[in-house]
Amino acid sequence: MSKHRIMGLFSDFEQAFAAIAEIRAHQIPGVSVDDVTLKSPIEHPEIEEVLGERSSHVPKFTLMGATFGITFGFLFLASAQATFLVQPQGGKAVVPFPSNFVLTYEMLILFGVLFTLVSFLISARMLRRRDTLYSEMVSLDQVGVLLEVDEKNAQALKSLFQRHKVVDIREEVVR
Amino acid sequence: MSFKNILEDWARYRRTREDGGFHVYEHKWGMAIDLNKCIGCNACSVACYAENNLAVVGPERFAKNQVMHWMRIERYWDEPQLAQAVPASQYQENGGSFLPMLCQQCMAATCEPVCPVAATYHTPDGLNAQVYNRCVGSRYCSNNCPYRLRYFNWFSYYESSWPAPLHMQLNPDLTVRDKGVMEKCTFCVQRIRRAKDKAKMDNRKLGDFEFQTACQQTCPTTAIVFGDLMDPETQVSKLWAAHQVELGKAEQDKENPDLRGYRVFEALNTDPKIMYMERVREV
Amino acid sequence: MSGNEINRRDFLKIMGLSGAGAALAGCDMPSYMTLEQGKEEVIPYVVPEEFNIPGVGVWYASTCRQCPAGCGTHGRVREGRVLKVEGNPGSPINRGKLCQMGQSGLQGHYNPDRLTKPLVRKSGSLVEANWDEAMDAIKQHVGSGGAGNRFAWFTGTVSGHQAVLLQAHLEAMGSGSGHHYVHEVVNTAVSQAVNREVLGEALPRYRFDQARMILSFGADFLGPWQSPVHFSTEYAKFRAAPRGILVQVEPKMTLTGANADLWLAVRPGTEGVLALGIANALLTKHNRDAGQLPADVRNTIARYDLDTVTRITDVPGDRITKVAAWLNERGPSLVLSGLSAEGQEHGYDTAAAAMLLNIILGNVGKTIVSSGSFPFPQLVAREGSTQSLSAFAEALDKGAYDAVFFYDTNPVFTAPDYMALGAKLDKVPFKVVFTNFRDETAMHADVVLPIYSQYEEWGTHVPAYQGEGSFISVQQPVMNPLYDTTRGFGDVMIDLLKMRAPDKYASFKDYYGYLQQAFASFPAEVKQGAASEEAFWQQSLQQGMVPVKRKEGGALTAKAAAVAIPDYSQNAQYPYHLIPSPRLGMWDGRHANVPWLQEAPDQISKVVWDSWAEIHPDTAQKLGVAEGDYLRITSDQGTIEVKVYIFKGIHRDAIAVPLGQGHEEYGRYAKGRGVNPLKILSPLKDGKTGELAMFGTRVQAVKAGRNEKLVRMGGSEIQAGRKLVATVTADVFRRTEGGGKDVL
Amino acid sequence: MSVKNRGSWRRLGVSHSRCNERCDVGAILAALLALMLALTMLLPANAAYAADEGGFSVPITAPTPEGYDGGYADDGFKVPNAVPPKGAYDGVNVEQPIEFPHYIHTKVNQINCMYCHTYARRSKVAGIPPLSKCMSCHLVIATDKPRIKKLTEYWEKGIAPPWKKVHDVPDFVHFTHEKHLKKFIFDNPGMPVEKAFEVCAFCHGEVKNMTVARKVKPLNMGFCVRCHEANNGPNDCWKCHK
Amino acid sequence: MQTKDINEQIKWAQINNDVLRSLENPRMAYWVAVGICVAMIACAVIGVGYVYTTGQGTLDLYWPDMWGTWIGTFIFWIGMSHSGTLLSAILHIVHADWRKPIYRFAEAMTTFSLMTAGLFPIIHLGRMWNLYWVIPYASDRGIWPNFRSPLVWDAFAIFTYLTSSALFLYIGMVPDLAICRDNARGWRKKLYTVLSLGWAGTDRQWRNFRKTYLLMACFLIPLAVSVHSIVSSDFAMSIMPGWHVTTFPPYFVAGALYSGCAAIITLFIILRYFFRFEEYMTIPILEKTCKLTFVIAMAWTYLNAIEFATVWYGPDQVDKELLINKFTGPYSPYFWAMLFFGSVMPFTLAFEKLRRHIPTMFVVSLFLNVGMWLERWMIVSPTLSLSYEPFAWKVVWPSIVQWAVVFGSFGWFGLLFLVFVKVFPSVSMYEVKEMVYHRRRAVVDDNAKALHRRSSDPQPAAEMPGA
Repeated sequence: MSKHRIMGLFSDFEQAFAAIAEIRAHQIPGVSVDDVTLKSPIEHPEIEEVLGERSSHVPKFTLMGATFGITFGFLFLASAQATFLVQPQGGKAVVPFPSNFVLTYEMLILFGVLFTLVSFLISARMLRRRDTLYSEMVSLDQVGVLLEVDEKNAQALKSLFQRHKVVDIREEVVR
Repeated sequence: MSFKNILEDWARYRRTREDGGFHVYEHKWGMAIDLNKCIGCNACSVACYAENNLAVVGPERFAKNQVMHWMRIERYWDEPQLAQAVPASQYQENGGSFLPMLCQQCMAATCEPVCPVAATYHTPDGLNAQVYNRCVGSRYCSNNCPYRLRYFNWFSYYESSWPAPLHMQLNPDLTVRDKGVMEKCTFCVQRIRRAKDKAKMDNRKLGDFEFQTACQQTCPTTAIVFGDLMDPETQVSKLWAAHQVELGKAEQDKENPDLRGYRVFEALNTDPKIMYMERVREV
Repeated sequence: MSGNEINRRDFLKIMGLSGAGAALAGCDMPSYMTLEQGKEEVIPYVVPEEFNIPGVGVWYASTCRQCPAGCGTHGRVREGRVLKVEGNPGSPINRGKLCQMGQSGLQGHYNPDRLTKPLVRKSGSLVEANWDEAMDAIKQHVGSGGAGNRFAWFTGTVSGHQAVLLQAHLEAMGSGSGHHYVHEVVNTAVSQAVNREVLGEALPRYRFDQARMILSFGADFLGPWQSPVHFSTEYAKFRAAPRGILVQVEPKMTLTGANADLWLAVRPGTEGVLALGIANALLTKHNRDAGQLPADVRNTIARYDLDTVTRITDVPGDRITKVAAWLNERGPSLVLSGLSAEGQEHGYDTAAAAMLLNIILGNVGKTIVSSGSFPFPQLVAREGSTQSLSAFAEALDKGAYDAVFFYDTNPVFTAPDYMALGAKLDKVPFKVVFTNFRDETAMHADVVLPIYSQYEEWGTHVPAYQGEGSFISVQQPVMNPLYDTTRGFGDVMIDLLKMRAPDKYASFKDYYGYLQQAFASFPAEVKQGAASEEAFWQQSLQQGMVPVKRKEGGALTAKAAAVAIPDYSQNAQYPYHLIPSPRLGMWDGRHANVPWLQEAPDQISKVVWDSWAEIHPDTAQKLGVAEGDYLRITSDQGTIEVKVYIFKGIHRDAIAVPLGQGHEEYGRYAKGRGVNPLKILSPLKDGKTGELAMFGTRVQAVKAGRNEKLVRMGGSEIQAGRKLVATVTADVFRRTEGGGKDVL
Repeated sequence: MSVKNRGSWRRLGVSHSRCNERCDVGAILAALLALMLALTMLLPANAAYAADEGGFSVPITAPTPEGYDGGYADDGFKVPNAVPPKGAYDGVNVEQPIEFPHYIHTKVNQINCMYCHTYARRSKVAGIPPLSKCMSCHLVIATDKPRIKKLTEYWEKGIAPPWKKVHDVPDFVHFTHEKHLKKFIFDNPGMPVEKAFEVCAFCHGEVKNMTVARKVKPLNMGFCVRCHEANNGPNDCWKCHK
Repeated sequence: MQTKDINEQIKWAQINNDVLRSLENPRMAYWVAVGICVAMIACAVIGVGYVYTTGQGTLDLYWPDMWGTWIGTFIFWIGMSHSGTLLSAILHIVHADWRKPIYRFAEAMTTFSLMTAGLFPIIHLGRMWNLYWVIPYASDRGIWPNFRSPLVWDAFAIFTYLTSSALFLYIGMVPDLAICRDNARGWRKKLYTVLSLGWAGTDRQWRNFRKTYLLMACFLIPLAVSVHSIVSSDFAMSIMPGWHVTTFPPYFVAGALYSGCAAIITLFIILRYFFRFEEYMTIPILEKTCKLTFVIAMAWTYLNAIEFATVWYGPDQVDKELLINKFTGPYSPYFWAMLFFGSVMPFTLAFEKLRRHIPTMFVVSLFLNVGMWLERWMIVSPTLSLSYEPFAWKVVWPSIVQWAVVFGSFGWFGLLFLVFVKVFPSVSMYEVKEMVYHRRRAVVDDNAKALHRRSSDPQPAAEMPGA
């Protein structure tokens, strides 16, 4: 049997959240709140309340990047100085810590930033085409609640949306 | 090869306070200039032009101080040390004070650490080298030289300064600098190297006065003495010792404070390798 | 080196070997991208000299011709080009040292404005010609017939075999040595005249090393005086511990003045009075015995008591007494007089007054000793004077000459306007100029002969002042002539002589051959037991000189000369004195075409590439001018406008304008730069010697209104409290380093 | 991650989101290591110095020159106490006034390089032999050959043939022959002087196999520097740049 | 009198419309501005070309002052670049809501002024074609840049800062680009589709977006500080009098923030006027910015005073001389001007009436930046031309070429900015929406409390968003 992907567009955020709250309460069989995808024009701290904790891994990458920046930065610079054909010291150490500290620090930040960016692209699932149910209203002022349910549950879900003054319901059948 | 470098060089840390890098020095070329003998006649300056292919910039550029004299004779009218001794007169009765200024070849040269491309560095014979073909012309070194002894090629002087056949006089032992390159006194490195090579070719030690810098050679009053400060037998080291001036000191502690030896801006801790001997005047 | 000249020329050939070209840092790209193979050429020798290795410099001894002092030089030659000139350590004159002029002879030699082809005047204008035309022109004028005593040579200081040839030529022309005018602006003619009268010797030897005090009346012996480098080296000895005192008396601070312990600004022309004043102080205060002085001299001295002298000379009394005291205790001393003191109408008396001090202080015999006499009188230097210039001008007025030859001199530039020398020369039917450049005199000539530069030329020189020992300085070519269209002065002289006296000179191929014979004919004691003539020749060339024994002159005896100095008179219309001061770099202006010397700052004012007028701050205030303002200086003979430099090293009544600039010809570096103060000199002469009173001209000065930046080197003129040039008193110096405790 | 296989992830009993990140993490870690490696490869340690055939210098593109047999001396002689510099260069064939056959002189007649280039051991420049030197032999030897005829013309005219420069370094490089010959030949125990050409070959290639000399070594700074490092030559800039 | 930072009644649709409108059909004034900028750039390009062919001497740089105004301008632009960081990063972290409407163009300024600044060290090189020697790349010559040189630090720092700030700007823009994408047509559609990286506004994206943005902000703040400290070390690391000063890093940072804020005020007013952003760039926000600027100005003044004091009471005679020289010597007019513009001018910001008077603020902000430019010049030139060696003392007026390039750099910055405001939304739509949303929530909650109702109860239709 086929699966339906259903997105309800709400213009009132409170209503949308209420709907999600109901889903969380397992009003529809076989639908978990984990499956809910909320689309909104702005970033909601409230989302946590209704969707529950969902973790982000960006910080780990950042940490990784910073560490890489430090190690690579220092190693690279120091080996460069040490392999200098003629050692143009003029009274300073071969591997001078003040200057290497400064440069390593810059490397730390550079790689930190780059890694953060990359991790954002990956863990936010960027760079892939939007699914067919994307509504431009979302980028304006409406909230979308997207779910994938079995055929038998589709009706129940729609009615749930209706109860919460859904503005528009979009649906597609996958396979 | 280079990993060897890495390991070796990492093992080295700065030895003492600035001792010109970790080089194991072969020489430390230095000078002693006696201001009691210097008459400020400019012979050294012109000799330097002749020996080192210095460009003549012409009056217009000279007016803008875009000058090229590695060796300059500074002339001052006052005598700070004798200010009391000289009665203020409306005539310049105490004469002038002349100061031949050439690169001090500092052991802790302030110009060296700031060059972005390491075009200026310290050589194993204690010279403060300027590698023309490496220089990118950021001019940081000159800006960081308290003695203002580095000169920049503001233009390409080859055509303007040596119209044929004047260019035939150019000394082939050293490079003619093109525009955008910093330059400065080298202690006539081409002469140093020629003498060293000669000594090496017949396997002997390089003797004192085996060669002279152009300025020293021409100085009519022999006010300039040049030599190796590492060899205690050279006349220059004897002079330094006699005047109780030592390298690596920001302030000389002399048993006899009347001895005339001193180094310009010593307190800046640049550790210059040129010792001046105070001018003398009967009052 | 073989005697065969062809060979010699061959190995001096400029060869294109690596590094022979100027090494230019065109280092924009990695080397393997800029370098092209097979573009540059490498020309090997045809026949090499075994000691001449490409890439390795060879040194040749020669003689410096930049000024009459005649220092010995070594020229460094590589790939056939002379690259650098150094002093010849063997030469007793300069002991291996050189001045800035000596260093920059190279740029005269390689000068882009050098005259490369003979010029012949055709239909009024000078046109390039070849040597045959030039020599033909000469032949038809002075070749065989004519001239006689209507022929004259006008030269700078000449000596050695050139002088011999000149003499010979004059005789061959039927003219006499009386018609040989020798001209130098910077000379010591007056003091030499005084010496001749007082000591019986024109140029005694000054023992700076013996003197413990030097009192110099405007003798700029560190600058352009008798022999700059020599006296600089002597000065170093004089200053070594125990250190002698130097007192300089002059209206404008010269290089020597700048190095003096006490510099006294004296009212121009009153140096003699000051000398007499000091003599007076010595006799009265320090009761030196005046026994050896004739009565009239003593009376003269007595007239000049302290107040009178102070009033006349404008030198404070305490300074005079101080100097007298110093002279009294710091014997033996030495009193000199120089241009600025002698260039007056009573210059002779001033010099005599200075010499008087030497007599009173008993310096004669101690610091002034006989220099003996040179064994070969025909080689002795014919020293230049300015008297000869005016004499020549007068002769031209009388139309005394049909033909005049010029060598190593530029009278049209150095002669004051009132002589109108140029115009007078144009009246002379035939003028030949031997020169390296298109100078002012050459422009008035009928034939201009481009001669070898000093580094291409053969010759011998006998410097007038030789210090200890004595010798003939040898000048040999250090490189092949740059232009094969130039010829040696000596060679041309031989040809000229062949025209007049073929029988005597036909045997000589050229000057080189002549010199070799001359050397061969030296007496045995000169040859120092050299194995052969060839060996002697070789050794002379290698040493760059031939030492000869002087005839000892014995002890000098002085008989004081009468001194009569007119009272100083103010001049209401022309209140200021013009000081045309010679500079070490420019000398009398002969080096104005050398870029190095133009760019080398004047030692005192640090001005480059220009003329300037030095005035005292008070004077500047009076005239309302600041540095860089143009000053219009007017004498009874003309006007010059020149920028002002203000400093305290000049007397209030004096305006000093340095010599050297103001050329109308003479190449790109000299032409139209600055002014020539000699032009506005008044027609004054020294009463006794007939020398021009160069420093006697009175001028008036007004602000011209124009203003232009005075191009000077350096910013602040004071040390702003930093320890740049530290100074200690001589007492301290003597205590630490004097009296045997000499630290090297 | 498309929507479809979410279920499959669920079957593994892990929430899809976290799992996805984990495999992302793996990818990143791998990439990171790769990057680190790549960058350390950039260090001269591995790249420039240990570079065989001259690392970054110009590679040989054209065929080897005429008469150039590539390898070192025929008898396999190796210069003792010396590491020959690496690197090759493909120079142009220079048109000389006389096509001088080096191989006849060095290879066939076994004449030492320094017999003609006699200044090499006394000066910074090796020098082109003076015409007189050529004539000292060729007044009698092989006078009928066309090249020698040409040479003799020059000699009779008393002018030297205008040879073209083949090996050149930039003007700001001051190379001295004498020092190098001293190190590799005269002060080199076990180095027979008659094998001098092996040392010359370090920088000039197998001239003994060439007619007209031809530039076959890069003679750029990398070339010099690597040799200096290998043979403990001076590493002071001012030794060569003044 | 307007007191609220923003009117919470404003419709979201209107926000979109207002901002998107600013991207559309440029008016005459815009093209004129572009033309002027291009002309200015032309001046600079000609100048640099001339210098490149003849040599640095044509700048009338001289021994001993070998840097002149170019390096001064370099520091000036670097300083300018600190504005964006300040507004977006720092204020973001401290949750200062009022930044939201104005941080976007501030960040753009950051990026563009950096792009301008970066040019000066390059063109001032005597042999700029060898610039790449400053980059640490492995060459077979075994030669590296001298890592001790502050100039190399500059290269690193500026590169890092440029990269990071550009990315920061871009990431912060992604949701807005999505909005543009949804409303654009033609080439813009394509462009925004690519740039918005497939942003769909899902909770996952928002979640990671928040984290990323926060982390970047955290990186950017210390980076900004380090960058200008490093620039200051170009001078502080030397031994020249007037440069060898320990307070330089904070002094430079303060100066940087100062000029940055001043520039923000200028552009704030320009944008507000030309794009009719009165609704978003409101007077209260301007006021807040002005207050901030005032505070920083005072900090800068204080640091100035500190520097003078340390020099005055310090042991270094030469340093003291130089200070006196600055006050009385050849540079004194400019020095006094700097003090006036930098320390006296800002007091106008202390008065509410003036703060709210836009023309005044415009003029003042311009003068503040003039002052800041003078400050940089007064750091570079006096030290160089009047330092230890009295014999070298010399002052030569910069040549027309020097001025042309300095002048042209403003054109370059202007052009970049003009392009930006027509291609990218210069006001952050989604953040303004958030701002509005939160305020509205606040208001609703207040009403709810007042009426004893749950805030989640349906609101009056009038308050419905987008209704």
